[in-house]
Amino acid sequence: MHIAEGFLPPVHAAAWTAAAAPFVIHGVGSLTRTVRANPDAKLLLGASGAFCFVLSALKIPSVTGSCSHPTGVGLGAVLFRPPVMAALGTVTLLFQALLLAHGGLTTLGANVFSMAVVGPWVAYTVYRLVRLLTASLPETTSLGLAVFCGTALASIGTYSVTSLQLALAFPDAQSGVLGAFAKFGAIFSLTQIPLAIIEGLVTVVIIRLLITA
Amino acid sequence: MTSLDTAGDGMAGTGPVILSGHSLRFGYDAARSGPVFEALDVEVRQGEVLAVLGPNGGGKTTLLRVLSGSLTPQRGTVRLSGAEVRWNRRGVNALRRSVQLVFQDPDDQLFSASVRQDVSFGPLNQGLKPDAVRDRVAWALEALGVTALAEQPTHLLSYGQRKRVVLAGAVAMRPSVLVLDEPTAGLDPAGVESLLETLDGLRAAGTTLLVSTHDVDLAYRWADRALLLDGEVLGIGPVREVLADPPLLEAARLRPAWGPAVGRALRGAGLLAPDAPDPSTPEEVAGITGA
Amino acid sequence: MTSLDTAGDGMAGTGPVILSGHSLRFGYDAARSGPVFEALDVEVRQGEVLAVLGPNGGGKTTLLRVLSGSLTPQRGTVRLSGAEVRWNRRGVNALRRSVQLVFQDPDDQLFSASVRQDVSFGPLNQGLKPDAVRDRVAWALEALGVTALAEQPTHLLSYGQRKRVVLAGAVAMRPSVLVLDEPTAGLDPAGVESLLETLDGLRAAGTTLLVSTHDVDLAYRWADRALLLDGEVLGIGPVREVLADPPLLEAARLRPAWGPAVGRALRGAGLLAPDAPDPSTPEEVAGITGA
Amino acid sequence: MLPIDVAAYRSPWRQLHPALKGTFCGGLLACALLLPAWPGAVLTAAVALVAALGPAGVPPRALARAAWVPLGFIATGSITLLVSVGGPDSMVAVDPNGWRRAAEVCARAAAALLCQLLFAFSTPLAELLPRLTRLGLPSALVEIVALMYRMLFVALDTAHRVATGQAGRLGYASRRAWIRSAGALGASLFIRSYDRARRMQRGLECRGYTGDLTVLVEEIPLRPAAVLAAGAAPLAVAATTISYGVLL
Repeated sequence: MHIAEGFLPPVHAAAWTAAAAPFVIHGVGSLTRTVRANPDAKLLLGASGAFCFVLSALKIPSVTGSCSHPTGVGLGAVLFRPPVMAALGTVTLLFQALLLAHGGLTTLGANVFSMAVVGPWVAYTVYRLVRLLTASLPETTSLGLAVFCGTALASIGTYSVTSLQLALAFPDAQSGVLGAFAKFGAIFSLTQIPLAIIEGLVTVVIIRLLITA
Repeated sequence: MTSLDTAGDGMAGTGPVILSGHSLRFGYDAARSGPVFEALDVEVRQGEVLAVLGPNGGGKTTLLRVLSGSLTPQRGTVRLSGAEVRWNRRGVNALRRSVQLVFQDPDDQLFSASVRQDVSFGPLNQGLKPDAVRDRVAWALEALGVTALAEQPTHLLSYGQRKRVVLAGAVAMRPSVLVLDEPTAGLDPAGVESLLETLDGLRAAGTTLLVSTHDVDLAYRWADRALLLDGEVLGIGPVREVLADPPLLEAARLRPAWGPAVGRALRGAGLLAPDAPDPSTPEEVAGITGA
Repeated sequence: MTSLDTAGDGMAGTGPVILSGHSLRFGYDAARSGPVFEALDVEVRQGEVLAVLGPNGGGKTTLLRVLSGSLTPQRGTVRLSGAEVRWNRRGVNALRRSVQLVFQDPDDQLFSASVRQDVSFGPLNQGLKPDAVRDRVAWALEALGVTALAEQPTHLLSYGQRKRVVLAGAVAMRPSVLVLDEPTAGLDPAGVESLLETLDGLRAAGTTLLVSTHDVDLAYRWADRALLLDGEVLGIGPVREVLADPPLLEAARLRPAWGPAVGRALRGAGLLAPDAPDPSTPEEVAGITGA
Repeated sequence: MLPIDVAAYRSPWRQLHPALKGTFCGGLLACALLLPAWPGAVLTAAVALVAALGPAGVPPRALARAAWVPLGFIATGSITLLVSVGGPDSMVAVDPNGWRRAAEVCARAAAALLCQLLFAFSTPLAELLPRLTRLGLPSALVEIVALMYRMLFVALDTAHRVATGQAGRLGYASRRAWIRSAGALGASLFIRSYDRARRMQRGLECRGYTGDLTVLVEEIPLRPAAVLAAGAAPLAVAATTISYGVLL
């Protein structure tokens, strides 16, 4: 779910940009270090980034009316780890803003924070945690559960952060930020919760195919 | 080779119409360059091999995609066995059940871990029971001669093997029309011959084949009828008429075929009876002249 | 077409050896299926078009990659203008400067979104100054007839256009040998003709061409010499010898060429002088017989 | 393939220096966000729209289609401003000031969106990305970003064909099949992306690649007068809006 250009007041846009910046700078740093150590990684990173973009551009025909979807955040985090995902995700979001008009330029920071920082970290943490907790289960079950929970919760985490960003910008006249968070959360949950579940299932299929390939 | 046999049957290319397009229009990006074709009519007849030839950008692939339900025409109708296709989900799925499109690049249609899984994809989506799916897969692998590859991972197969597996995946859905986009592209000459033999087997079992190709000589010796396409239908009819017409071929930006040219020369020299068919391969030339 | 002219010069295929491989061995994965070839010898002569033909898996692409420095042979040596190539970074770079390999799939070699920028990549890697690079780019775009595409983004080009841009990228490095893997694959007949004309232009300017293809008739009419390859060299020599030998072609799992078969038939009928060359196109057949 | 991208290469403004378009669109964007919504946002929107449909040659239909999704977000988001929750009287109540707030947000966001679209529709990324090094970004990053841009079209094309092939085999005919197909598409795309990277590595090595993807980027002259001219429109919008407020 991308916050459109101009929807956030300038102060909020600037604040979220500042909040996302350290993560992105750290991600870019680790990216350039990787490339310096191994110049051949450049093409692989380019391909990974292109893969992230295309994955996020896949249409989900069964869910209509959704603004957009963070498909790939969870998968990207598991495959590439959160720091690299912060960098690749930022570029993906920039491309989405300029090539698809999904998300804006002044709201890039806010979108990066929810989709390229919080989403990947939630996915990665949940994935690791579930792997630890289910270590006694059969490998495929454990992996499937971890991937599903990681991706679905990353998707929900992303959308919760977006709702929070909107709530902070537009607090409710009566109940303030908390009420606004409930309002935004409720209205977007209609599309985002089914989307999170579908994304979790699809990602499980992807990972299963990748480990057998 | 086979075209001689089937022409002898007097059947191919004269059967009832199984798939047809009427006044079809399609354009990818209206602003840039106009439609690929406008008001196109085409009929595919039961049991025939219809070859589609023409320059790149002339609309071959687009036509194949429209007729197989992978693109919706912007105007005009497609009829399957006489019934008009409705472009809603149900109508398109019904068309796809009967008309299967196989792309040029096999990698675009292989996405499962093993050959068997990949071939079972279509039958599973048709809602068949596991037993029926198993039978279909075994039958399709057999028909394409790739039973031995069933448990192989798809990415370890050679190009020719992948082409066959993709064909098996389409054949497993038991389509009445098989639409093949450049099936021989990238194959070596031996691979081409062996694929043509396999396709002849499918055709003998009743499958209609709609095939695009750049190879005029191949179309001449293998197809029943040819369609010359360059934004519009420049010619359609038996290969021995359409592909023996150098000005027509030139209009479709194709090279002339060897067979008719050599046939004319040999007839002129009295080596070939006036009503004998043109040679369709260099071997036949050697056979005729005893050289 | 051109092979007639150049054969008339008595030059092509008889010049000094510019690039050669001696006792070459290469295998991708020794465990799986043994080497692609072992103890292979090949010589490419200055100014000629040498066509490499053979079945898929016979080692065509592997040979082209070894000779152009994209693979290191596991045994044997490669010589450029007589000097042995050393397989260290410096030696390989020197080989790549003189011998440019163009892959079959243009998307494997186009990395920049702008045509002009992409073509500038090779000359920049050669260490040229910006002004010299600019001249090289302009010249290469002109030589490939794609000057009009210079400002186009690569992803909006057609397949044929991308093939030409990749060629321009190689030509901009002014290699003495251009190695082309299936340059005509995927092109329509008109595209093939126009590419051959362009390549003839490069050749007239002194570039040696080493080309793999599946198309026996194309090799017959366009190349000077042919190499038949199937794990070993089955034959190498002037196309009018190697490709006019049906048993040899069959050993390389290739189809016979039309030209020699028709030539033999016409000579037998007295329509062609015993020492006249075989026709190399259907048009020539029509010209000979006046049909 | 991507309508905005295709249109950008055909725009009459394509040849202009990206900095000029950045000044013009960025200035207008600042107007939309910082000035009083009335009449600032409306004026900004008008200027951006006239520029887009006039000199920048943006096809109206493509513009409308691109604006559709973000406008949907703006509308959905604004609806929540109409009501307030958790008040003393009832759980959900109509916010008396809601209409004004929603209209203001809609106006600002729509105007800002037009500025973004104007820039995107007239600035091809092929001309923008190689110049990002001038902004002080590390060249390795810029090269990766440019590679991503090139490779995403190859990957997009692949994804499109794989999905078409799957649909032909009824891969999207039911929800169950849909999940199976989408997963298989993602996996196959991942494998093919990596394969593509390896093949490109080989292909570029033949062209002398040793780790740097340096290309010759032609300078476009940037005249100070042109920058001033590009900045004039946003300044005029700002001046008009402020004087409107003062005069009222």
